[in-house]
Amino acid sequence: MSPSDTLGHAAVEDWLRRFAADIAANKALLVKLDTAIGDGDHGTNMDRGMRKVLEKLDDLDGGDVGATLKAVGMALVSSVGGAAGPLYGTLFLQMGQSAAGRDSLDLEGWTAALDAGVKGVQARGKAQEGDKTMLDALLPAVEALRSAAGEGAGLAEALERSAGAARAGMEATIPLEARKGRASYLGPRSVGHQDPGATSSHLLLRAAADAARAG
Amino acid sequence: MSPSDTLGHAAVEDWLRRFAADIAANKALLVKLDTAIGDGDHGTNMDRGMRKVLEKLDDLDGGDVGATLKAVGMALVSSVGGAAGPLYGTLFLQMGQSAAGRDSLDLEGWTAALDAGVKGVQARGKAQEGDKTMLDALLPAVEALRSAAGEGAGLAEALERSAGAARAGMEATIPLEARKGRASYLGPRSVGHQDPGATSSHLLLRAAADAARAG
Amino acid sequence: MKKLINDPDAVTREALEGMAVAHGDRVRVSIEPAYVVRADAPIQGKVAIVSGGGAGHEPMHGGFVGPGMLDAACPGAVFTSPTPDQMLEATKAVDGGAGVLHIVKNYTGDVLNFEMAADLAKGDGIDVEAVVINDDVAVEDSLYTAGRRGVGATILAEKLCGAAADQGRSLADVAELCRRVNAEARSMGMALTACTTPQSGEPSFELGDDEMEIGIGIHGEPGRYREKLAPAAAIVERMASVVVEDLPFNSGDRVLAFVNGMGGTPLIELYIVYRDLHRLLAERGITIERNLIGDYITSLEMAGCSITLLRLDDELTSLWDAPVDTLALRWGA
Amino acid sequence: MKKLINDPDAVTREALEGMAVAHGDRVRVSIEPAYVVRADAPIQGKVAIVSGGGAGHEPMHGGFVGPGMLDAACPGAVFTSPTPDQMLEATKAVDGGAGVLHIVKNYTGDVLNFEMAADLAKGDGIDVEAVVINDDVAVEDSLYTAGRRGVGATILAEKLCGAAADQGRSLADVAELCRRVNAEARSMGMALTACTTPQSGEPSFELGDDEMEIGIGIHGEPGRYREKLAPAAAIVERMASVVVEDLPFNSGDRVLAFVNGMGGTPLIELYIVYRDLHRLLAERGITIERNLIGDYITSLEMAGCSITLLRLDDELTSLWDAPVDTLALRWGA
Ligand SMILES: Nc1ncnc2c1ncn2[C@@H]1O[C@H](COP(=O)(O)OP(=O)(O)O)[C@@H](O)[C@H]1O
Ligand SMILES: Nc1ncnc2c1ncn2[C@@H]1O[C@H](COP(=O)(O)OP(=O)(O)O)[C@@H](O)[C@H]1O
Ligand SMILES: [Mg+2]
Ligand SMILES: [Mg+2]
Ligand SMILES: [Mg+2]
Ligand SMILES: [Mg+2]
Repeated sequence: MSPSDTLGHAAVEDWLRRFAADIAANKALLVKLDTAIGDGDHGTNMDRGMRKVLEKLDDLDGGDVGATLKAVGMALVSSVGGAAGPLYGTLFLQMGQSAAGRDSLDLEGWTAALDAGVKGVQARGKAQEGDKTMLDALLPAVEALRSAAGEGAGLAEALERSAGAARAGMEATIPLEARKGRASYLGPRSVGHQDPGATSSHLLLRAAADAARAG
Repeated sequence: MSPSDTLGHAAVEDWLRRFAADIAANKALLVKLDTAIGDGDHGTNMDRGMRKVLEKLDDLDGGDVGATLKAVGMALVSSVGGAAGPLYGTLFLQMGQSAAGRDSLDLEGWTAALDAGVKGVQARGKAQEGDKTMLDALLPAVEALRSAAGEGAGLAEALERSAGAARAGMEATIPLEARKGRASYLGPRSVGHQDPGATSSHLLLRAAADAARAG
Repeated sequence: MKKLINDPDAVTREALEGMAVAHGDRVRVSIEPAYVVRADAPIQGKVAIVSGGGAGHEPMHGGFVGPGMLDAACPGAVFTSPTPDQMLEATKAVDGGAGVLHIVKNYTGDVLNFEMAADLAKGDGIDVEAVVINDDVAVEDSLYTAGRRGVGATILAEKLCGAAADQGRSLADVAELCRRVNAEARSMGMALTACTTPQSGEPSFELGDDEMEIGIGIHGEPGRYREKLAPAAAIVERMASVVVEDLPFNSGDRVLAFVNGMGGTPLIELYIVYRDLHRLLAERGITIERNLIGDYITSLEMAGCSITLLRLDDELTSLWDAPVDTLALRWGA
Repeated sequence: MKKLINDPDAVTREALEGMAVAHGDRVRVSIEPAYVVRADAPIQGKVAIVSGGGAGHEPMHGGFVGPGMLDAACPGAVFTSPTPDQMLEATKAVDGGAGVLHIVKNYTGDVLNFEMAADLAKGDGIDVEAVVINDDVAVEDSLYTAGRRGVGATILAEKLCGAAADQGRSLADVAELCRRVNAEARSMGMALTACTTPQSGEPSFELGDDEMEIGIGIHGEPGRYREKLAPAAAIVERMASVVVEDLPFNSGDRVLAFVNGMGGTPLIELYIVYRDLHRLLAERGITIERNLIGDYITSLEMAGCSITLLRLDDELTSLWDAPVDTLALRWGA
């Protein structure tokens, strides 16, 4: 089956389920990363939230991608807590807003939605690129989508490049000194550790690329 | 210098100073033994008390052995605390009572004094031989003094035998199950450990034998 | 991991269940969403005060719910800020028509979740003000970072604002008082040992037998500095001098001195810390007019302590002395 | 050894110095000999109540000195019973002419030192009665051994006798009440970790990561049994069933349930223990009418807990509810 150039509602659901599975599989890793420079709960927080999301997905009817993404955002906001709850919640709420009423997303729609989501995260958390947060994975991912589109790449290819950019952004957090979130309390002692939120954000975009390839 | 057959006031003082030094040197051992089957304070308790005794000895005037022993008992009662405070305190108070007004103790006087002291410990603590307490060192020591006297031994020889009996009694506490003191709370788990009070009591009688030999 | 728990994911819920059966006469406990309100809430015409944060800091905040202090507390999972829906329900449950003050510790998670909750509550027509507490001098104060953490001053603010609300003051007044308390208070903490969250099961950091962490928060994060272990008097000097010089507290100032245990430090040690703190402040001409000594804002079983100083004036002193009737702080009631 | 102290041999003294500067309005502290009396002692015509024991169990006993509870407390070195001269001076300082009750925990050291003190006080013409508390069911009760330890019931006895003394009852009456409380109370404790005394510097026992000690006392002694770690509900079942069956507590009984932390266990865990205890007692038809949850009789920084049950009747319940105004227990005052 060759990859389609839109993400239908089923593919979006597939993406969310993959993300939930990846979070569950990487829960201990995320806890470990957060223990080093935070309070050790990022893995359990995200896992609790994504389990709630899976329950929501089971109850879904209708194929409105925007409505589904909003429901995901609400589920995260009311179950994750911590910094990640409002931030990931906002990401999905804004993506849902952008995709409202759509039954599928082409590359342009996906890029617009992710961009809106990431802007929401920035507005809420007031962090910038280089502050050693999830934005260090998310912002390059949006950028990569845009340049892939400019170079005429298809959906799957563009999402693959966006996942790669997220990975590079995630890895680039290692040498940074944190300026936002709990890790900032460590000052220089935060250097040398990979940011847990950037790591879960990479998983998010990696799962999207996988869903696009499979879809 | 050949050992004398009485303990004069100087020899009694020498005994007490030797005992204080032995307690200080064995403080950690006594703590370790008490940690295994009690609460780990016997070494510090006895050391605190014997340091108080040394202060008292420095202030002493007069050569009344009984008065000195009573002063030692009072110092121990008001500084040691725990079980050992009243028990060693009583031992010395009763020895002092028995030796009241004497400027030296011959073998008979020493035996009578120690016997009175040990009876005081029994009356206060209600323990019997075999309960895994200091009495398991003290009672055989009194017994050994008596049989040594019966066999015509001199003071130094008798005290040497009494110290040996105390050592044997101390070692014999190892296989016992404690019935008195804190170690009794362990029930069968108290078996296999040497009693800390019996250990300090052996030091007491060992110091007496050393003082007699030197005296 | 050694804990008296049944299920790492159910720690907050089961503890709330315990609280519900233990203290039903004093508080009402909601399990889902999780919050604790005073049994007689809402108090008509009184400004209500709501706080909340991750669990693992007990008795904060649930232990401070009651007359003279908090109207409601929202606990999250261990060290995880609670969610807006909890805060919203708690806010609704305690609103007596005079508005609700949210006392928020300055952590990104707490701030963002309380922000969303305040937006929702306002949407429901409830007057909400939020004050963010950030008293921890271990962290640089900067516009470009997450800023200073909220620690010991939180409890002082909760007590003092609770007393002010009891006097019938307006929401704006009580919020202003809260900001003033925050502005006049400074804290610093240290750890002798790490702590272990039920979810992670591993100590939050590794520390040598002769090391301590200086400048810790209350979430098992490593501190700002790792240093050689020192006697209590030196540790007090190390922390209190930074606290004193930050505000700064000056000769002639009257203060409330709060020596807080992190959870695993025996009370007898906190009194030694207090003794040394009293000496240090006396040398600097600072008078301790009120004090609080004990485990009030903890970090699970972590061994260590924090020192908070609050500059007092007659108003703050009399608000401190006002009756309070909660599980963890109680006098005059 | 990691402790907030300056000198292992000065722990009790320096903590008392801290207490003196912190709470001079509530208690009078004597450093040499060491004791704490309520600030307004002696109360003429009231039976006075004195307790004491080794330090390291804080807030016991100093935290219980005040109106409605103890008139004086005598702390020893850590885990070492105090000496007769301390007890004698404290007894003299609080005697208001109606006699003095010594509440003594059943440890050889405590019993012998209090015995000597009582003899001395009687010699000084003071009427003294001593009651020995021995509520710990982990230890066999026998005439031929040191018998059962005094643990959690001590605090309940101190509170209840304090209330009775406030009612103007005679020394004989208050002592009789104390014996009754002791007879109606049973306790058992467990440890997840050892503790380290300042003097020894080493943990009081070695315990595997998956092991716990059941049937411990409050001095870091190993317990009666070493068992595999278990969930809170199983631990509660393990301890509470022995406690219940020992008295025995029967269906229909009303009890005071006291869940005590050993010092290093977070309060949130004690609430989980209380939840599980409440369920177990409910299944057996036993009603918890009053409760006490927190760190009251500790063993330095040991992690673990103890459970004490006291059978209540109307008299005991109303004595429990009577005002008390101490540092660690305070209500109605
Ligand atoms: N202001 C912010 N903007 C964007 N992301 C942030 C911000 N603060 C924190 N984060 C992200 O949140 C992650 C931590 O999430 P989590 O551990 O779940 O919450 P908490 O820090 O409250 O325990 C960090 O690794 C970081 O990527
Ligand atoms: N009833 C008793 N009779 C005689 N000796 C006793 C009795 N109880 C305890 N001991 C002795 O006291 C020793 C313990 O002393 P110590 O550790 O100083 O006091 P504590 O047990 O109060 O901590 C025990 O090893 C034992 O030899
Ligand atoms: Mg975190
Ligand atoms: Mg001992
Ligand atoms: Mg968190
Ligand atoms: Mg002792």
